[in-house]
Amino acid sequence: MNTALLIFSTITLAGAAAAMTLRNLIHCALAGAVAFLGLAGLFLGLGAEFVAFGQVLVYVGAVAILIVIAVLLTRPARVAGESPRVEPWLPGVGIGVLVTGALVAMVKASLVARSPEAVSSPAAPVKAIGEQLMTTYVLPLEVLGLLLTAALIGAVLLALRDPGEARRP
Amino acid sequence: MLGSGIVKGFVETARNFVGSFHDPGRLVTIEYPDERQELPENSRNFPMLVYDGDDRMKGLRCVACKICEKECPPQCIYIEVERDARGKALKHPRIFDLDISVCMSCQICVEVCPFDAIKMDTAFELSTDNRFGGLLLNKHQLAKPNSYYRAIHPLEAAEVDERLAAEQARAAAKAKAAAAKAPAPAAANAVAT
Amino acid sequence: MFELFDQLFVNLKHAVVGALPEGWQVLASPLISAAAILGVFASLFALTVLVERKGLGRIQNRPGPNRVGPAGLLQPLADFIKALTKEDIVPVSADKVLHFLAPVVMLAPVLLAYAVLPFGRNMVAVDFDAGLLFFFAAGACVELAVFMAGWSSHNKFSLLGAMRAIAQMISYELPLILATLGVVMLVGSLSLVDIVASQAGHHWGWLARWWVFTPWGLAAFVIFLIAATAESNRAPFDLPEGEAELVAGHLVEYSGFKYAIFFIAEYLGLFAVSALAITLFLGGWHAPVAALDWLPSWFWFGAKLAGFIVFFIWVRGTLPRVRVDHLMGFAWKFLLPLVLWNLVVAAVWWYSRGWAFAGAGILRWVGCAAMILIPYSLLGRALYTRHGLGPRTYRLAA
Amino acid sequence: MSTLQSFLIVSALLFGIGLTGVLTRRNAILVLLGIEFMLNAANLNFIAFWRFGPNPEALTGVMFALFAIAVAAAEAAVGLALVIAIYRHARTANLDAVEELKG
Repeated sequence: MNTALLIFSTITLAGAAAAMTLRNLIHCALAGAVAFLGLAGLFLGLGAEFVAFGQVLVYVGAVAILIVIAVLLTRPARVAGESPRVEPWLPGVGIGVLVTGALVAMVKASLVARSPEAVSSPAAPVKAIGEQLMTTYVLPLEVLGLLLTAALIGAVLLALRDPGEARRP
Repeated sequence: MLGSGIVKGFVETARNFVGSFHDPGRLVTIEYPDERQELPENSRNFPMLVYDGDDRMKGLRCVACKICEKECPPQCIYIEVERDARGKALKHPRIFDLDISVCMSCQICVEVCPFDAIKMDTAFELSTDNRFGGLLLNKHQLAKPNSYYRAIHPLEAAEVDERLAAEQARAAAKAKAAAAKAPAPAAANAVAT
Repeated sequence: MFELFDQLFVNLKHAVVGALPEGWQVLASPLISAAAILGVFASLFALTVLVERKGLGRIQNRPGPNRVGPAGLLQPLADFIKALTKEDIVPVSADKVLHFLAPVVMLAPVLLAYAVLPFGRNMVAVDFDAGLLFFFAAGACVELAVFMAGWSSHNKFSLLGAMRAIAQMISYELPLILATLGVVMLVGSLSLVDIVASQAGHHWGWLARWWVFTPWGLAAFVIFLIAATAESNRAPFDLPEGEAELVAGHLVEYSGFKYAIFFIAEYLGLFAVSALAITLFLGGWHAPVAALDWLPSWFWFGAKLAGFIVFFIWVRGTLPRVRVDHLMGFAWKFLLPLVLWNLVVAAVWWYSRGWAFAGAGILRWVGCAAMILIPYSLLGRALYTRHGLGPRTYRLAA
Repeated sequence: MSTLQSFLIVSALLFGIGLTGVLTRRNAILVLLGIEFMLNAANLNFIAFWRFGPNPEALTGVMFALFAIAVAAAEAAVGLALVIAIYRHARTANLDAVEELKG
C-alpha cells in the first residue's frame, strides 16, 4: 500500500461520498469532479497514462460540466425543507452497504489476495494503443463513433424545444 | 480574398504603433499636470470680478446693482450693498458671494452687467476638500485684475477697454461741458469738498 | 562553448540537485523545475502586462502608463502592490468556500500544463508519453474553475459570464484539439518532446523543417491560433468578460488578490497555449534557419514566445469583440468543418510523401494548398452571404 | 495485502457509494452521477487487472476502460438530455415525483 494509492483513493472515495450526501446539487457535482480527478490519479499510478488523461478530459472537462449545467437548467440548487433523499432511504443504504460488504469480503477471500506482486510495471504506450485501436479494435471503434454521433443527435433532439410549445415567459 | 479586411486592420494598427514613435503629431495626449493645453479664447468656467488699478476692493467695477443676482438662473450669486454710517447705499458691494458648486457657467451675469464688472474666468483647478465653504467664493477670491482679464481673453478685453474708455471720455466731455455751462456751482462744489 | 550555453540551465539544475543529500534528490528535482517555471513565467506575466498596456497605448496613439518609475517600467510593481492591498470583498450571499477555491482551481491546472512543455534541449519537467493529452486534460479543468467562480458569486452577471465562457471554451476546444491532430498523425506520437524532435533538420539545407511550412500545417496553425485566442478568453473573443454587457463576467464579484490570481491564470494560460503552438508548429526550440543554429535552444523558445505575446497584443489592439452568436457560429460552422477537412489534407500530404517524379514537390505543395484554400473560400463566402455580411457598401460614407 | 487487492477494495467501495447514491438520492441528475461512479469503479477494476494480470502487453483492460469512458460520455449526454426533457414535462427533476412510467 503506497502513499500515492492511499492519497488518491482517499480523494476518490471522499469525493464520491460527498457527491452522494451533500444537499447542494452544485456541490455534489463539483465533489463528483474531485472524485473523477482522484480516479485519474489512480489510473496514472497504475501506469495507464492515456486512460488517466482521457478520464480527466472526458469526465472533468465534459461530464462534470454537463451535470452542472443540467442542475442549473432543472431547478434551483436549494429548495428549503425538501429532503434530498427518497423517503424510505434506509433500505437503499442497507442494500448499498450489503453489496459493498459482499464485494469486499469476496475480494478478501479470493485468490487475488494470494497472487504475487506484479514484477514488471507495464506501460500502455500511446502508439500501441493507437495501433490496436486501428487493428484489433477497429470494429468497436467504428461502432463507438456511430454511438457517439447517435448520442449527440439524440441529445440535441431530446433537449430541443418542441416546435408547438410556447415560449416560456 | 476572404479575411483581407482583417489583414488591412492589422496593417493600420501597426502603422499607428510605429508612427507613434517617430511622428509626434500622432500622440495627441497632453500629460496634463506636467504640460498644459493653451486654453482657447472663448473658454470659460466660472465668473470673476474685474477690478482696475492696484486696490482689489477699491478698484472693483461692481456697483452692487444686483442685476446679475436677479438674472442668475441657478441663483448662485448673493450681493449686499455697502452702506455708510447714515444708511446711504454706496456704489460698492459689501458682500459678493458666488457659489461655484451651483453656478452652471451660463454667462448670463456677464451678458446683463452694464458695467463690465463680472467676466468669465478660465481657471478650472478649483477642487477643494471642503464642499461648503471651499466652493463658496467671496469677493476677495473673485476679484481679478484687469491685466489678468486681458491675458485670458485678449480680444474681448480689448473691446471692453475700448468701450469703457469711450464711456469715460464721454463722461469727461459731459462733465467738461457741464463745467463750462455752470462753472460757479462746480467751483463751489470743489471748494466744499 | 555552445554546449555550455545551450545546457546552462540543465547543468545548473543538475549541480543543485547533486549538491543535496541523497534522500532529497528525488523531491528536489521536480521542485526546482516547478520553481523555475513559476518564477520565469510569473515575471514574464508582469512584463507582458506592462508591454501590453504600453503597446495597446501606442496602437491607440497614446503613450500608455509612464508615471511609475523610468518610462513606467515599475508599473507592474505598482499593480502588484495595489492588488495585494485592496480589500478582498466576498458577497454576503456568495458560497464562501467555492468563492475562495475558484481562483486556486483556475491557476493550478494552468501551472500543471507547463510540466510537459519542452522549453529547450533537455529542458522539460516531465516527458509524458501522452503529453499533448495531458495538456488538454489540464486545460479542461479550467472550465470547472470558471463555473465555480461564476456560480459561487451568486450574481446573475457572473453566472451568465461563466455560462458564456464555458460554452465558448467547449466549442473552441474542438478545433483546438483537432488542429493538433494533423501533427500527431504525421509524427505518430503524443509526446511533445517527440513532436519537437520530428521537426529537426532542414529543407534544402537551410530552412527549418517545421510543420508550419506545409500547407496543412499552416492552416492548422492559423486555426489553432484562433481557437487558442478563444480558449484563453482574449480579445476579440473576450465575451465572457464583455465589460459592456456583463461588466466582467465571472470576475464581477472578485477583487484584490483573488482577482489578480484570475488575471495571472489567464495570462499563464495564454503563454502555455502559445508555447504549445510553438512546440507543435514552429519547431519548438529549433532555430528557424540553419545559419542561426549557434544560438542556444532556450533562446529560440523564448524569442518565439515573445513573438506570440506581441502578436496577441497586436490582435487585441486591432480586432473588435465578436458578437456572441457569431462566436458560436464561427466555431461550429466554419472552423470545425475546415479543421476536419484539414486532417484529410494532412493525410494526402502524408501519402504523397513518396512521390518521386519531376516537379512532385511543387505539385504536392500547390495541390494541398488548393485543397485548403478552395473550401475555405467557398465555405466563407457561403456563410457570409447567408448572414448578409458580404462585402459591404456604405450609402453615405465615401 | 497485495496492491491489486487494495485497488479492488477501493473499486468495491466506490461502487458501493455509487450504488447507495443511486438508491437513495431523489434527484435524477445525482442518480446519473452515481451510475457514473459505478462505471468508474468498473474501469478501475479493468485497469488494475490489466496492470497486475499475466499478460499486460495485450492492453485489453486499457482498451475496455477507454471504450467505457467514451460510452459513459455518450450515456451522460443522453441521460442529462432526458432529465431536461422530463423536467420540462413535469417541472421537477425528482424521481419520486415522476411516477407516470410506473406500471
